[in-house]
Amino acid sequence: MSKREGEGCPKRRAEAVQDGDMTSSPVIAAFKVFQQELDTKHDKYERLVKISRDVTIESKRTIFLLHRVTSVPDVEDVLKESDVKLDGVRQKIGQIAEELRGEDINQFHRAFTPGVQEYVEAVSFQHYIRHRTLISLEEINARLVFMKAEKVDPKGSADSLPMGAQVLTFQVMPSDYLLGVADLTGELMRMCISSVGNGDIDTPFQLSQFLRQIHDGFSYIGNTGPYEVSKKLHTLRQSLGKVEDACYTLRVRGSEIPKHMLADVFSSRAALIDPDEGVA
Amino acid sequence: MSKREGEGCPKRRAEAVQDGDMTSSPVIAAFKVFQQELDTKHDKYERLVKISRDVTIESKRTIFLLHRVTSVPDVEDVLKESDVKLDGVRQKIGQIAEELRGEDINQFHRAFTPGVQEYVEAVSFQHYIRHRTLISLEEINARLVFMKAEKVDPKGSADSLPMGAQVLTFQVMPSDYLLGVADLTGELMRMCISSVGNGDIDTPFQLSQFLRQIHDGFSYIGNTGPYEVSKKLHTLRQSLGKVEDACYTLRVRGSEIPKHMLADVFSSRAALIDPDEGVA
Amino acid sequence: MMSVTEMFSYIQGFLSADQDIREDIRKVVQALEQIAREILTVLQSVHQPSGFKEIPSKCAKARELFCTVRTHIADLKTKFPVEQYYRFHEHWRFVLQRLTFLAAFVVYLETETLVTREEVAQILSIEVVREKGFHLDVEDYLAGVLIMASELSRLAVNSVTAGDYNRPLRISNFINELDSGFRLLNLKNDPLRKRYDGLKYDVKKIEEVVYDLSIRGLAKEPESGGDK
Amino acid sequence: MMSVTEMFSYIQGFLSADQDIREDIRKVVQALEQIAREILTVLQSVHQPSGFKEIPSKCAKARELFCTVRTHIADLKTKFPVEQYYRFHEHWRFVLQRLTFLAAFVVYLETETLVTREEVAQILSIEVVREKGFHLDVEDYLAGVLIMASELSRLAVNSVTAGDYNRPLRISNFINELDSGFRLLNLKNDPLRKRYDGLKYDVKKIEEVVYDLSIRGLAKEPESGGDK
Amino acid sequence: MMSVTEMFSYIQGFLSADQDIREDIRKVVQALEQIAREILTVLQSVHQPSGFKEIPSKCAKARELFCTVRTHIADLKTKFPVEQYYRFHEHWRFVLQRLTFLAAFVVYLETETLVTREEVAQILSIEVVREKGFHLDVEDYLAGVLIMASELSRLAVNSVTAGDYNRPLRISNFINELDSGFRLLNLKNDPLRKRYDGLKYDVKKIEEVVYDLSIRGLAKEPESGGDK
Amino acid sequence: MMSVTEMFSYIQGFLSADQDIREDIRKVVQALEQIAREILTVLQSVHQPSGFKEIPSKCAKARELFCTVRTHIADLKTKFPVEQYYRFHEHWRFVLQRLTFLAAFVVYLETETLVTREEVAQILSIEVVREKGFHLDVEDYLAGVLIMASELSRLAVNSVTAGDYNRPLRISNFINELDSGFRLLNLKNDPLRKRYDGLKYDVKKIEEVVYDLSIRGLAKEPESGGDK
Amino acid sequence: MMSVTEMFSYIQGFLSADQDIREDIRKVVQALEQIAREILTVLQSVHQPSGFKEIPSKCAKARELFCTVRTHIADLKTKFPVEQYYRFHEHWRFVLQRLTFLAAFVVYLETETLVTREEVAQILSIEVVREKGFHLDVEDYLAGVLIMASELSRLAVNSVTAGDYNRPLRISNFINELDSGFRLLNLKNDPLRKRYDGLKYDVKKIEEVVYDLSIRGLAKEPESGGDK
Amino acid sequence: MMSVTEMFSYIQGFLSADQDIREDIRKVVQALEQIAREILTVLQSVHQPSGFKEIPSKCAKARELFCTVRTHIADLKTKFPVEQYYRFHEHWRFVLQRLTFLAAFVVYLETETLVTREEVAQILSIEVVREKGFHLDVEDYLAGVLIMASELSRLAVNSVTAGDYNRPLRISNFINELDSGFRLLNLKNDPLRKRYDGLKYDVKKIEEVVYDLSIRGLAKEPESGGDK
Ligand SMILES: [Mn+2]
Ligand SMILES: [Mn+2]
Repeated sequence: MSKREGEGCPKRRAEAVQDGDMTSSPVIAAFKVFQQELDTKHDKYERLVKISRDVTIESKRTIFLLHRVTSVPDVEDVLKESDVKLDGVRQKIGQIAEELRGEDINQFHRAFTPGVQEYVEAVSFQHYIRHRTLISLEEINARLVFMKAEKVDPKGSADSLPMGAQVLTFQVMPSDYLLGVADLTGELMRMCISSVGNGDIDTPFQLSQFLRQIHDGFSYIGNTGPYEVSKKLHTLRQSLGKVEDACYTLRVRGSEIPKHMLADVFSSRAALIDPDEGVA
Repeated sequence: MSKREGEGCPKRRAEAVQDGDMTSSPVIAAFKVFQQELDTKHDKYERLVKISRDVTIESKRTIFLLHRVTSVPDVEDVLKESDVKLDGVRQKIGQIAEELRGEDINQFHRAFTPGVQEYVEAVSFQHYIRHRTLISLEEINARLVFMKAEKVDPKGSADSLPMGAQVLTFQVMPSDYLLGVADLTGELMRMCISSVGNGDIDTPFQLSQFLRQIHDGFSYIGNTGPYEVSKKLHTLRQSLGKVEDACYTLRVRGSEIPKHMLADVFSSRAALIDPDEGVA
Repeated sequence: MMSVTEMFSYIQGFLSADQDIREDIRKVVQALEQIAREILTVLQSVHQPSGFKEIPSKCAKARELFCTVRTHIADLKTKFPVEQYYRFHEHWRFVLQRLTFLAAFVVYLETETLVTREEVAQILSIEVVREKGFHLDVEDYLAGVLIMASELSRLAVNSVTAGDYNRPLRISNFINELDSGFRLLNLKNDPLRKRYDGLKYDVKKIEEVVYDLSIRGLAKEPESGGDK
Repeated sequence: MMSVTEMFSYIQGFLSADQDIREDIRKVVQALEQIAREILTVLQSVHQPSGFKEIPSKCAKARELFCTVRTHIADLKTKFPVEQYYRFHEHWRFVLQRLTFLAAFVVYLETETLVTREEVAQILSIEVVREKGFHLDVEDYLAGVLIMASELSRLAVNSVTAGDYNRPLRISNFINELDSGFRLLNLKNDPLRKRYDGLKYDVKKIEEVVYDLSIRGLAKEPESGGDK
Repeated sequence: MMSVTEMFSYIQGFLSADQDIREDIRKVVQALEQIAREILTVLQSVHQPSGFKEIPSKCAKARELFCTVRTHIADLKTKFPVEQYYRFHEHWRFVLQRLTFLAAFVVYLETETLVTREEVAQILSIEVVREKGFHLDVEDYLAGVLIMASELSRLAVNSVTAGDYNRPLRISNFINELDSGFRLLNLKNDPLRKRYDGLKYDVKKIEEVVYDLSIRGLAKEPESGGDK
Repeated sequence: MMSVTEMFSYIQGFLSADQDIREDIRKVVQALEQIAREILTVLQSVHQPSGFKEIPSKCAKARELFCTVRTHIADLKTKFPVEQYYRFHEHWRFVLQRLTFLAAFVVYLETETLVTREEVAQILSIEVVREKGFHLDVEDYLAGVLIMASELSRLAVNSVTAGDYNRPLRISNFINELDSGFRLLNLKNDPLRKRYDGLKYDVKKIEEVVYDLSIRGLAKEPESGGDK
Repeated sequence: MMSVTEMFSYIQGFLSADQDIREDIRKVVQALEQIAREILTVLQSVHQPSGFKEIPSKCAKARELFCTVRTHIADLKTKFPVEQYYRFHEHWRFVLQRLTFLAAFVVYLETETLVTREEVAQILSIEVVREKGFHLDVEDYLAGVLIMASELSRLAVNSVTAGDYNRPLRISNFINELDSGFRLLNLKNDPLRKRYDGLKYDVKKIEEVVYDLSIRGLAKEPESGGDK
Repeated sequence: MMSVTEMFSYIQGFLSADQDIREDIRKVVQALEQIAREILTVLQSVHQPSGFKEIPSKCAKARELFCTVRTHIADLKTKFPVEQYYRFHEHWRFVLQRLTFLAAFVVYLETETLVTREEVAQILSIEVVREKGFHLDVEDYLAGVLIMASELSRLAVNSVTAGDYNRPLRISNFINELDSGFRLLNLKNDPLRKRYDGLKYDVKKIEEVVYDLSIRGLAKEPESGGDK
C-alpha cells in the first residue's frame, strides 16, 4: 500500500555503518566509555536503594520493639535487644559507606536517604528512652565508623592506607537528621499515649516538655530547612497537641483526688522527684 | 511541675504484666504466631520487590539493546544478544515463581507487577522485531516454565511431586500483559522515527499499521481494562500520531520523485513487495 | 492482522469475566453489610443503661443473625475461583473486618475472652488457612479485634453510667493483654497500623475510667487472674 | 533542656550556611546564563544566508567570550567545597549543558568533529574527572551534545536555504555517527532520555533534507570517510 | 458557511441564558447564606451559660428570621424552570443543608424532637415531593440533621458548664435514637456517608459527658426514660 | 422511638429507589459504551490506507449499529422520570458526547457537512428541546463536535498517506468554518473550554498538511472554494 | 463585646466593597473578551487563500472594532482606584495580552514592523507609564507579542498555500529579529518564559517553510535584505 | 534591526529593575521571617508550665523584638514605590500575617483584648489606610487574628496543665466574641475562609476545657461574665 520510494536517498544506515567502520570510530569508542560510566553509576545507585530498603525495614522493626518498653517489666532487656538490632542496621549502613567510598555522597543521596532517616528515627528513639535527651548528630555519626570489611585481600590493599587505617565513616546529613527527628516525634507521641494507658504519669509530662522543645526547635528553623521538613511540621504539631492534651487530662483528673488520698500522693511524689530529671 | 497523682490507680502495666505471667497467656501465644505470619509475608513481599526491580532494569536494558537493530548491519547479532539478556530476566522471573510457589499470586501482585510489565514490554518488542507480530499472552507464558532450582535437596523433596515433575510456571496476568503492550507502543514509535532517520521506508509503514491495530485494540477495550491502561492511552495515541505523521511525511516527499527516477523506484518496489507482509 | 484483533478480544474476554465476577461479589457484599448493620443494632443496646441485663439475650439474637451471615458467605464463595481470593480481597475486606468485630464482641460479651481466629472462622463458616479455602486473613482478623477494642472502651464508659463499676476493671485487664499482644507485631505503615495506633487511645480511655473509679474507692480489684 | 535548643541552633547553622552558598552560586550562574545567551546570539548568525562565510570569525568571537565564561566558572568554584559538587549540582547543571552545547557547536563549526569531554572541560577550564575538582558530569556533557544535534538539524535546513547543498550531507554523517554512539547507552527515564528521544527527530529531519537534495540530484556524496 | 454561523449564534443564545440563570441564582444564594449566618448567631447564644433561659425567645427570634428565608427562597424559585432543579442543584445544595440544620436545631430546642422533612419543608416554604415543585432533597435533609447532631454534642458539653446536668442525658437519648435511625440507611453517597461517620464521635462524646455526670453522682435518670 | 425509626425506614425507601435507578442507568450506560466502542472500531478503519474506498460501507455499518444505540437509549429513558434528567446527567454525559462524536463523524464522512444538533438527536432518537423529553444538552453536542474535529485532523494526515490529496483541503475548509463558529461562543464551562483550546491545534495541523500539498503542487483548490 | 462587633461590621464594609469592585471588573472584562474574539475573527481571514488581498480592508475593520475596545477600557478604568491596578491585575491581564496580540498583528499586517508598547497603548487608549494611569504592563506587552509570533508562523505556512512565496521570507527575517530581541531579556517570570520557549518552534517552523521554498527554487531573496 | 534591539534593551531595563526590586524585597522579608520566628520562640514559652508567671517579661521581650521588626519594615518600604503595594503583595503577605498574629498574641497576653487593626499597624509601624502608605490589608489582619485563635485554644489546654484554671474561661469568652465577629463577615477569599472554618474547632476545644473544669468544680465564673 505504500510505494517504496527510498531508493533515491543516500543509503541505509546499516550500510553506512559498515562503510565507516564504526567500531574503530573515536566517537563510538568514547561512547563505550560513557556506557560503562553510566552503567556503573546506575548499578551502584540500585544497590544503594536496596540496602536503604533493608535499613528502613530493620529500623522500623527496632522502633516497634522499643515501643514495648512501656509494657514490659524489664526495660533493659528491650534496650539490649534493640542494640543488637541497631548493630545490624549499622552494618548495613556500613555497606552504604562502602559503596560510597571515594564518591561524592551527594550524588547518591536520594538512593539512601529514606533508610538513613528511618535509622535516625530509630536510634534517636532508643537514645531518648535510655537518656531522656535528644541524640546529637555527632553522637549518631560517632557510631557510624566502620572498620574495613574483610573482603579486601592483602593483594589489593597495597594502594590504600598503610595499615590499621582501614576506617570508613558515614556522615548523616543534617537534613536527614532533621527529617528523622521530625518522625521521631510521632513515635514519642505514641509512647506518651501508651504511658498514660499504662498508668505511668511522669513520662507524659517529660515527653510533653521534650516534644515542646523539639517543636520550638523546628519553629525556630522554620522554612529555612529542607522542603520535606515543612511538610512534616503539621504532623509534628498534631503530635504535640495530642501529648499536651494527654497531660492536660492527667492534670484535670488529678485535681479530683479526694482529700484522704492526698497525703499518699505527695509522699510518693517526693521519692521520685529527683534523679536524672535534669533532662526535662 | 506536675503532681505525681497516679498512685491511686490500680498499678503500672509493668507490674500487671509480671503478675499475669503474660508469657504463658494464650493471647500472647497467639500473637507470637501472628507476628511470625506477618513477618514472613512482609519479608517475602520485600524479596519480590527487589527481584522485580532487577527484572525492570534488565528488561529496560534489553529494550535499549534492541533499538540498535535499526542501525547495525546484522540484526541477528542483536537479537541473539537480547535472547541472552532475556534468558537472564526469565531466570529472575523464575525466582519470583519460586517465591510464589503455593501462594495466591494476587496477594503479592503489587510487589512484582512493575517488573513483569517491563518484561512484557521487552519480550514483545523483541518478538515484533523478529516476527512483526504481537506476541500472545500464551507465547509469553510458555517461556515462563522453569525447571526446579537445584536447591531442593533430596532430603526435603520427598513431600513434593515424585520425580521429574519439578516444574514451576509463572502466569503473566492479562492486566500486566496489557500494560506492557501499552508501553511497547512507545518503543515502536521510537523505532519508527529511527527507521525514517536511517532511510528505512518499509518499517514505518509496517509499524504504523501495527500500531494502529494495537490502538484500535485498546479503543475496543476502552475503560473496561485496568485503570492504569486508561492513563497510558493518551501516550499511546500520541505515539500513533507521531508514527502516522512520519508515514505522511514519507508519502508526501515521495510524491516529488522526479520523473527520471520513477522507473528505478517502481522496479525496486516490485522486488520487495511480497514476502512476509501478511503481517502488516 | 487478524492476530492483534484476536489477541485483544481474548484479553477483553478476561476483563469482562472479571467485571462480572466483581459485580456478583459486590451484590453479596452489600447484603452482608446490611446484616452486619443489623447485628450491630442488636448489640448496641448493651451501651444502654438498661441493656446490661439483656446481654445474654442480645448475644443469642446476634448469634442467630450470624446464620444469615453464613448463608451469604456461602453464596459469596461460589462467585469466584477459590485460589483468587486476594484478587478480589478488597471487595469483602471491609465487611469481613466488621463481621470479625461483631463476632469478637459477641464472644467477649459472652465469655470475656478474646475470640480466636479459629472461632471467628467457625462463626462465619470460613477457613483459617488459605490453602483450605475462603479464609480469614490474619490482618482482617486483627483489624476486627481492634474495632472491638474501641467498642470496649465505649462500653467501659457506659458501664459506669449504668452503675456497673466492675466491668471497666475487667475490660482494662483484657485490653492490656491485647495491647501486649499487638506490641509483638511489626506493622507496616498501613491501615492496620493506624487502627493499632487507635488502640493506645482506647487503653488510655479505659485507664482513665479505672482511675476515676479508684480515686473514688469504687473500684474493686477484679478477680481478673482467674476468670480469663 | 539546653541541649535540644543547642542542637537546633547547630543544625540551623548548617542550613544558613547552605542557603548562603546557594545564594552565591545563583548569582554566578545568572552571570553565566547571560554570557551564554550572548555566545548564542553570536553563533545564531550561522543560520542566516549571509552567515555562512562568517563562520570562522563568529567562532573566534565566541571563543573570546568563553574567556569570560572561564572567569565566572573560576569564581563559581570558590563558592562551595569542591567535594560537595553534587549537592549543588542542580544550580549549574542547566547552564553547564548550555555551555557544553555552545562549545560543541563552536568546535563542530570549526572542524566538523565531535567535541570530546576533555575539550569541553578545557574550553570551560574545568575537570573531566570528579576527583580532580569541579568537573563536567558525563550526563551534562551528553545533554549538551544533544542540544547541538538539534541545532545541527536546523543548520542543515538553513544551509540549503543559503545554497550550501553539501553541508547537510556532512551533517548527516556526523549525526548518524553520534546516533550510533548514543545507542550504546542505557539511559534511565530521565531528562537525558527525553532529550535523546529528540535526537531521533533530528536524524529524521536531516535525512529528509538529504533526501530532498538527492532526489533533485543536488547531493554529492561528501568525501565523508576522510574528513572525520 | 452561513448555516454554521447561524447555528452557533443560536447556540450562543442557549449558553448566555444558562449563564444568566446561574448568575441570578448565585445572588439569591448569597443572600440566603447571609441570613443563615444571622440565624446561627441568634441560636449560638444557647451555648452561653446565660443563654439557657433564653431558649424560647431565641427560637422565636430565629423563626422570625425564617420569614426572610422564605422570601429569598420564593425569589430563588422564580429564577429557573422548576423541572431543572437538579441542573442547578449544586448552587443551593450547601445553603439548603445549612438552613435545614437551623430549622432542625430550632425544633429540637423547642420540643426536643427530631424535625421531620415535612416540617423543614414547611419552615422553608418548599415542597417535600419533587413533583410538586422546589423541594428538599432527602440527602440534603439528612445532611442538615447530621450537622445538628454535632451541634447537640457541643450543647451537651455546654449544658454541663451552665449547670444543667439533665439536658445531656436527654440529648444522649435523642442522639442514640438518631444513630439507630441512620443505621437503617444504606448510604452510598460519599459526602453524606462521611458526615454520618462523624455521628459516632458525637454519640461517644455525649456518652462521655453522661459518664462524667454519673460518676460524680450528678446525673439523674431523666424522666423521659419511660416514654420510649 | 417508634417515629424516628419509621421515618428512617421510610427514607431508606427513597434512598434505595435512587440507588436502584442509578444502578439501572449504569448498566444501560455500560452497554452504550460498549456499542460506542464498536462503532468507533468500525469507523477507525477509515484511517487505514485501504479504508478510504470503504467509507460508504463503513458508514452504513455504523448506521446499523446506531440502531442498537437507539434501542439502548430507549431503554435508558425508561429508567428514570424524564424531568430528573439533570439529576442523573453525569451518568450518561460522557457516553452521549462520544455518541455525538460518532454521529458527527459518520455524517461528515457521508456528506462532509457539520451534523446539526437536530440530526444527532434524530440519529440517537432523542430530543433537542429539553421540554420534550430526554434530550441532547447543547454542551454535550459541542463537546462531541470538538472530538470529531481532532479526529478529522488525523484523517487529513492519513488521507495524504493513502494518496488522497484532495480530502485535506476539504477538511481544512470545514474545520475553519467550525472554528469561526466556536469563536461566536462565550464559553464558561471549563472542560468544554479546554477542548475548544485544542481546536486551534487541529486547525494548524490541517493547514500544515494543505501547505505540504500546495508546495508540491499536489493540492487542487477544491471546488467549494467559490461559495465562501 | 460591642466594640468587636462594631469592628467586624466595619471590616465587612471593606470586604463588600472589594467584592463589588471585582464583580464590576469581571463584567467589563467579559465584554472585552467578546470584542477581542470579534477582532480575531476579522483578522483570521488573512489565513484564507482569498484573504491576502483583503488585508488592508480587514485591518481597517479591526481598527474600527478597536474603538469599542477603547470604550470598554475607558469603562474599566472607572471601576477601581487607579493606584490599585496591581490589586486587580489578574482580572484583565489575560484579555490585555490578547488585545496586545491583536493590535500587534494589525500593525504587522499593515507595515510589517513590530508594534511598540507606545503604539499598543495608544491603540487601546491606555498609558505606557504606570504613574500616568491604567497602563500596559511590560510583561503583558511581551506576552502579546509572543502570541503574534506564533500567529505569524501560521501565516507563513498559509501564505505559501495561497501562492505568496515572498511573505514567508519577510516573516522569517522579522521573527529572527524578534528572537534576537528576546535573547536580550533575562526572563524570570514563569508563564512569559514558557511562552518565549515556544518562540523557537515558530522560528524553526518558518525556517522550514523558507527551506521548502528555496529547495524548489520558489524563494527569491526579499528586497528587504539590505535594510538590516 | 536597530530599533527592535534598542527597544528590547530598553525593556530589559524595566525587567531588571523589577527583578532587583523583588530580590531586595525577598531579602528584607527573609529577615522579617527570621525575627518573626524569634518572637514566636519567645512567646511559645507561655505554653511551658513554668511560663505563666513570665508572661509579662516575655511580652516585654517580644515588644523589644518588634523594634527590629519596625526597622526591617521601614527598610522594606524603601524598596519599592508605595503605590505598587499590590504588585509585590504576595512577597510579604505571609510574613505580615505571621507578624499580625504575634502582635495580636502579645496584646492578648497583656490585656486579654482583641488587638485592633490600628494597634497592629502601630506595632508594625505601618498604616491602616492604603492611601497613606504601606498598610495592613484587612484580609491579612483577619488571617493573623485567626492564627492567634488557634494558639489560644492550645493555651487554654496548657493553662490547665500549669494549674491555672481561670484563664480557659476567659479565653472561652474571648473566642466566642471573636466567632460572633467573624460570623458578620461574608468571606469569599478561599484561604481566609478555610482558616475561618478552623475557628469552630478552636471554639469547641476551648468549650471542652471549660467543661472539664466546670464538672470538677474548678471553674469560677470569670468576673467578666457580667458585662456581656
Ligand atoms: Mn515512624
Ligand atoms: Mn518503555
